[in-house]
Amino acid sequence: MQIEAAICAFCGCLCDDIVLTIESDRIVQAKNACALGKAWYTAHSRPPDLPAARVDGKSVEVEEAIEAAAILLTKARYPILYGLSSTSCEAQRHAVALAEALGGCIDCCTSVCHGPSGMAVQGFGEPTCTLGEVKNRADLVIYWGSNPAESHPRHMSRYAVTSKGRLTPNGRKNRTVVLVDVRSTPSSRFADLLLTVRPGIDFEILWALRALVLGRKVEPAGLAETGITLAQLTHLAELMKNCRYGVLFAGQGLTQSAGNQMNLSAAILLVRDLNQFTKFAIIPMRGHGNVTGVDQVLTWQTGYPFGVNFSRGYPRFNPGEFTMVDVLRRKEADAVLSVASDPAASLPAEAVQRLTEVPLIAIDTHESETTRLARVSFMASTVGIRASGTAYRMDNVPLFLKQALTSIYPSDEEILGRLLERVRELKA
Amino acid sequence: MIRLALKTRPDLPLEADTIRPDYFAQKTEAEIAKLPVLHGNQFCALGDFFNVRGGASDQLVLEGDLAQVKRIGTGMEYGQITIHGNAGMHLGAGMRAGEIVVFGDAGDWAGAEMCGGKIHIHGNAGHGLGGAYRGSRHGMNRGMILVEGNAGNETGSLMRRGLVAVRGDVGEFAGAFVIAGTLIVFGSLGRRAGAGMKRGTIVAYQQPELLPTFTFDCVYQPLYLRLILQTLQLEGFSIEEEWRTGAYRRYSGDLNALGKGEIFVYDQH
Amino acid sequence: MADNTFTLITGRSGAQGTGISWGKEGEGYREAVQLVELNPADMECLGLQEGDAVRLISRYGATEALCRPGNLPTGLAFMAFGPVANQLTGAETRASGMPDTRGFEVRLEPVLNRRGVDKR
Amino acid sequence: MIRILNGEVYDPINGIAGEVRNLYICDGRISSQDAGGRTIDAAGMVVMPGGVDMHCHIAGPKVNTARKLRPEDHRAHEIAKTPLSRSGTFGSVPTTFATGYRYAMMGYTTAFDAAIPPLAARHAHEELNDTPVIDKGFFLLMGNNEFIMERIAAGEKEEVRHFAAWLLQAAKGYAIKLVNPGGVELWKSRSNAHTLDDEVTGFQITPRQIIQSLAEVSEELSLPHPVHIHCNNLGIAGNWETTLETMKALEGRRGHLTHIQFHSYGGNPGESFSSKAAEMAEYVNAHPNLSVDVGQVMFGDTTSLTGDGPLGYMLHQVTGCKWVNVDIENEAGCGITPIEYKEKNSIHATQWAIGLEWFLLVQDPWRVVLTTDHPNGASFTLYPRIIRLLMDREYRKEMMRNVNQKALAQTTLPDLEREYTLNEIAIITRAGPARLLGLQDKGHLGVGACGDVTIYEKNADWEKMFAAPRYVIKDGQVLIEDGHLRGETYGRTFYVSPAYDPAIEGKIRKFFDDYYTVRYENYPVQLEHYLPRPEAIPCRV
Repeated sequence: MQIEAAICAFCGCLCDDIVLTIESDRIVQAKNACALGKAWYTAHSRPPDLPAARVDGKSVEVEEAIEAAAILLTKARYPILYGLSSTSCEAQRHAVALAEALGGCIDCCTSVCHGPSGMAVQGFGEPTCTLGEVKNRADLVIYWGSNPAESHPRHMSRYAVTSKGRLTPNGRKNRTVVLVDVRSTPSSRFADLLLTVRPGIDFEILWALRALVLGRKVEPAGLAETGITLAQLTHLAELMKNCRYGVLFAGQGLTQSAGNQMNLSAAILLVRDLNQFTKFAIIPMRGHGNVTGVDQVLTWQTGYPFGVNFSRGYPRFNPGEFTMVDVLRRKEADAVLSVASDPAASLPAEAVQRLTEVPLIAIDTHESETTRLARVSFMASTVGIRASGTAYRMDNVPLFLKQALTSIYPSDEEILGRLLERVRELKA
Repeated sequence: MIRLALKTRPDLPLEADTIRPDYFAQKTEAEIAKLPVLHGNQFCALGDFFNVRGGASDQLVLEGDLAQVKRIGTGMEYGQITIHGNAGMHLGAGMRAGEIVVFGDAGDWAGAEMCGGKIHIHGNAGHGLGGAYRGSRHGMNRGMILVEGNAGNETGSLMRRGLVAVRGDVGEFAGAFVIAGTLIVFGSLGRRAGAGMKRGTIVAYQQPELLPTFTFDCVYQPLYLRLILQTLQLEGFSIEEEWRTGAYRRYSGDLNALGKGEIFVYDQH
Repeated sequence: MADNTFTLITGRSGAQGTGISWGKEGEGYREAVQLVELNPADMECLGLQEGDAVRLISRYGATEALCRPGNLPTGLAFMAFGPVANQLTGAETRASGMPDTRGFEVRLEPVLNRRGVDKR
Repeated sequence: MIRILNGEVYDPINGIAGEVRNLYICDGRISSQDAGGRTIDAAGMVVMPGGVDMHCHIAGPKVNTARKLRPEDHRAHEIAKTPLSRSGTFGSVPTTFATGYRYAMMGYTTAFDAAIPPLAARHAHEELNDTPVIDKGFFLLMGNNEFIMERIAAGEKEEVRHFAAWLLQAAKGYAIKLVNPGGVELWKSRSNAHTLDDEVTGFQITPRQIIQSLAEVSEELSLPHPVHIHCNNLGIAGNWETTLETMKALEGRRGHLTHIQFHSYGGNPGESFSSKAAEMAEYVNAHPNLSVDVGQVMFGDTTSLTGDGPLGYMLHQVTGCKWVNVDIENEAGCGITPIEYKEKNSIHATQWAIGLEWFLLVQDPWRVVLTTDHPNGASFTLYPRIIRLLMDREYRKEMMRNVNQKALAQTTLPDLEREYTLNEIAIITRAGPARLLGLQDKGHLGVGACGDVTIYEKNADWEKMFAAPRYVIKDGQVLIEDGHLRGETYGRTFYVSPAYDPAIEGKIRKFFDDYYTVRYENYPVQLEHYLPRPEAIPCRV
């Protein structure tokens, strides 16, 4: 059997042109998918090899695990729900309701990937566009602190570099591509202009670019540490001002380096300034398949995109106070529910330490450091392969992920829905 | 005077925005002990965590390590709080008047978005001191914050009015996007100070690394700085005589913003 | 690199990315997250060959990794995101929620008499 | 089953204006039979159909981006969860739950989001599904759709119609919406449309052609609501001429001109700013094919969020506040920026006065609708205050004393003595919008109508009366009582499903291959998944 126009939910590109070949309930081919997508499709269509639910390492009925998880969570007085970047919006909606019912915190992978972008948007706004405008219009594409060849392998071909559109009928020939990074990566060879900068000085460079774009004086001494000359920057500033439609793709090299939200603030202000002269947009290179969706869901339900606390029965927001790494590092969390994420393998060791000290519940589609560590763990069907649901692309375009194979485990949506129901009963 | 001595250390964050002299002024000891505080996600009584002695006063003394106790004195409108120990996050955030003295460290966002009054921290302050919460148009808007130790990132960010003085070092982005007001740092001023500042003054006593959008103007003796240093001296900050009489290098910026801000760097020569 | 001090950059790599799907026990993933890439000149300076084990020490912790020459400037070290690099990263977020995961100092010490397995 | 006895009933569609009557609700609908059930003694109370907001921004990408943009606007404006309701935050752009509850608390049971880009229709539906109590739907942005512009340029009128029908079906939208026709497309190359006859670069057509084509399509498809137009040049001094041109361009076809207040300015940009409401109201009075909603400005802090990208940029330039712009491929755009309307600001005072002039100068209340273009002019939560301004001349005069006097004096507002009656309020807040939307069982209390009833306790202060109804009944269920939520319910989603020639699909598919980044197959909204309580409103041929 073949499925046309399937959507790969591994990364924020959500490529929706995948052709799946299915034989006896397995995906044997994922045409058009990149290496990351192929691995995702193949790995997630493996037959189940783990029990659907475990408590203290022992296989149990899902219902029993729901009960155990609900009791652990309702007993906690500062629980935190975390992850949610690789699941559906339908599951995320339940997760927010669950955090609310528990009076806990809820945070998503955003806080450790593009949370700084979110904070910068809250400070200064965001001139942006959907990826189709990049395809149709962009004649200048800048990747800053991003290595799309390895993080989003089809980003350049489907959307930003070689793709052809209304005002870019010749694709690559119609565009100038600039890469700014601290090292050479597999993406470097796609660039017309490669700026290798010293680590941790993105703010200074962006700030100097702003000044150049605005025609202000720049003190060359201030650039001494950047690895970049004033002449190089002046050239880039001119490219930016003189393009027809420019797009700056902001990677984690900006959000995770010293300056964090201020780097993104600088990038946004630069793009804002450029709109005095031309059209320019900024798009954060969101990583996980639906990390953009969880920001959306949290925002429409609480007003805030990540780092939300419900201790008082209503949502409050404060990155640094209610965000996962902080709540763990300060040893405040007294129970953790991880959904569709692997904090034990992805957070700094000092934060992971807390996961070993408190009741940990994990819902994921496969075994991970976190599921192994968890008191209660659930195996869930992967959204887009064995479950359906909504996901938002990195440019906030919503898509419906269809189920391709039979469901072997309950979905995150079902597990969270049942957990929510049980928690509400226990709390009543 | 009212004394609150911590008797039970909270094992979760304790939100004590009811610890305010203006709330206590008209209450008896028993009433104060019954005021709600939020422990984790459960409301408890202040008396569950503190021994309360005294009532009907706007003079408060807190004792114990209150590093886990958030929101002490937030929004207060008059009175005085003295803390013998550390204070948690949001100390005096949004306060309008009155005074808070901490003989210990304070957590992040001390004095954030305050619009009057005075905070004197004898230990270190955290990040966002006198700064702005995410999304806000401005941070501190009147009032004074004095820190004897160090302070973290974004000290005085988006400040609109007021004075922040730090005896020790401050982190990155001190005075970022300041609209007006004064920030004095006697230790080392972290990188990117004054980024995006429109107006306002930052004073440094060690040569900082400045952004390329600040330009050197001249060396002179700003009269207004003498007055501020005098004020600080009256507040108990020890001020070297040559700081008052000495010359300062003036840099103006941020050219990416209005460019009417100034960074003064003490010139020993 | 007289004092063996490098700036460590963490990030996505292709093998680490596919490893996320395959589960983190897979050979490919374990290898990918245990590599530290260095400039060849820096390696030579330290007397390191591809596949040699090195100990990395940051202000937050320490770990061991296998080195590999990479196309990056001298003084820089690169590791893929993962549990090995996480031993070096810091959980301090400076009131931002974002931990210290990129662009911090590490000290690098060759581990004597131990070599990782060279795949080829 | 509910019996509402002895209430003073205002049901303008059925010609009832304050008669004391009994009402019965059976199986969620108004019934002629008293089937018993709970009895509400409404003696001395005012009974009206549930309110209908025909133009607000409550869901979808730009609303959510505005929420995300402004944490400072939510802080200290929270609502806590209760056993029956979810928590949320307010400020100018409330969360979905807060939005639904708040409309209900005000006695409104229906609201339409006015501007959804088709590419984000799925998002809008997701949010509407988290918006409790009210029935809802949305208008679909088509005024800058590149497929439509190409077809207009090619003279393929039929194809425009088929495509519009396909798009409404694909998105599960309710009506055709134009926002700055042609201008948003031009903004993508940093330009704008300034007159109806500017050329839209790359398409060799004009805003006039877009307006005429889509007005015609709306009629040909017999959509329940006519073309809904946000004219070119919103907010710009002297724009009244563009607005009048737009009205004339309709050539007698039905058309709804939205937030007309923002389009009624005389003067010259940067020099002068004045009211042209009187002249324009006269035109509307004489042309029964036209209807308007006001988009009243109220003083205070709010967020401007618009599908009109160049307008967003202009406002950002004026205020210096944070700014979001989104260009949406092949279809639309948006602009968002916080804004504070100040009484002493001459432009803001003029805008406030113009809105009130419109209400007081349009003779036929069936063709003028109460809106604030929430949250652009003000939050929908201020509707009760606007009602008081319309009903209470003395209050209005008192408020006029606070505003910039010089600006006020240049409008006709000080001379307008009219006071709205309760019956007229019932028209501009429910009967009129329901009729303009083509909702047959909304906005009235005749037999078979939805059991949406709002019961107010009389109060000399009209604002207080309308802000807190004693009872709000939705589909026959008492949901609000004395300001408290008594039940949990989610309303229906209205959409239309006009027929089209499937031959168009091949052309659309080709267009998707060329210019979109999503596949044709993945574009349409799955009815069964995204509309849990769908109601297709028929297109009457």
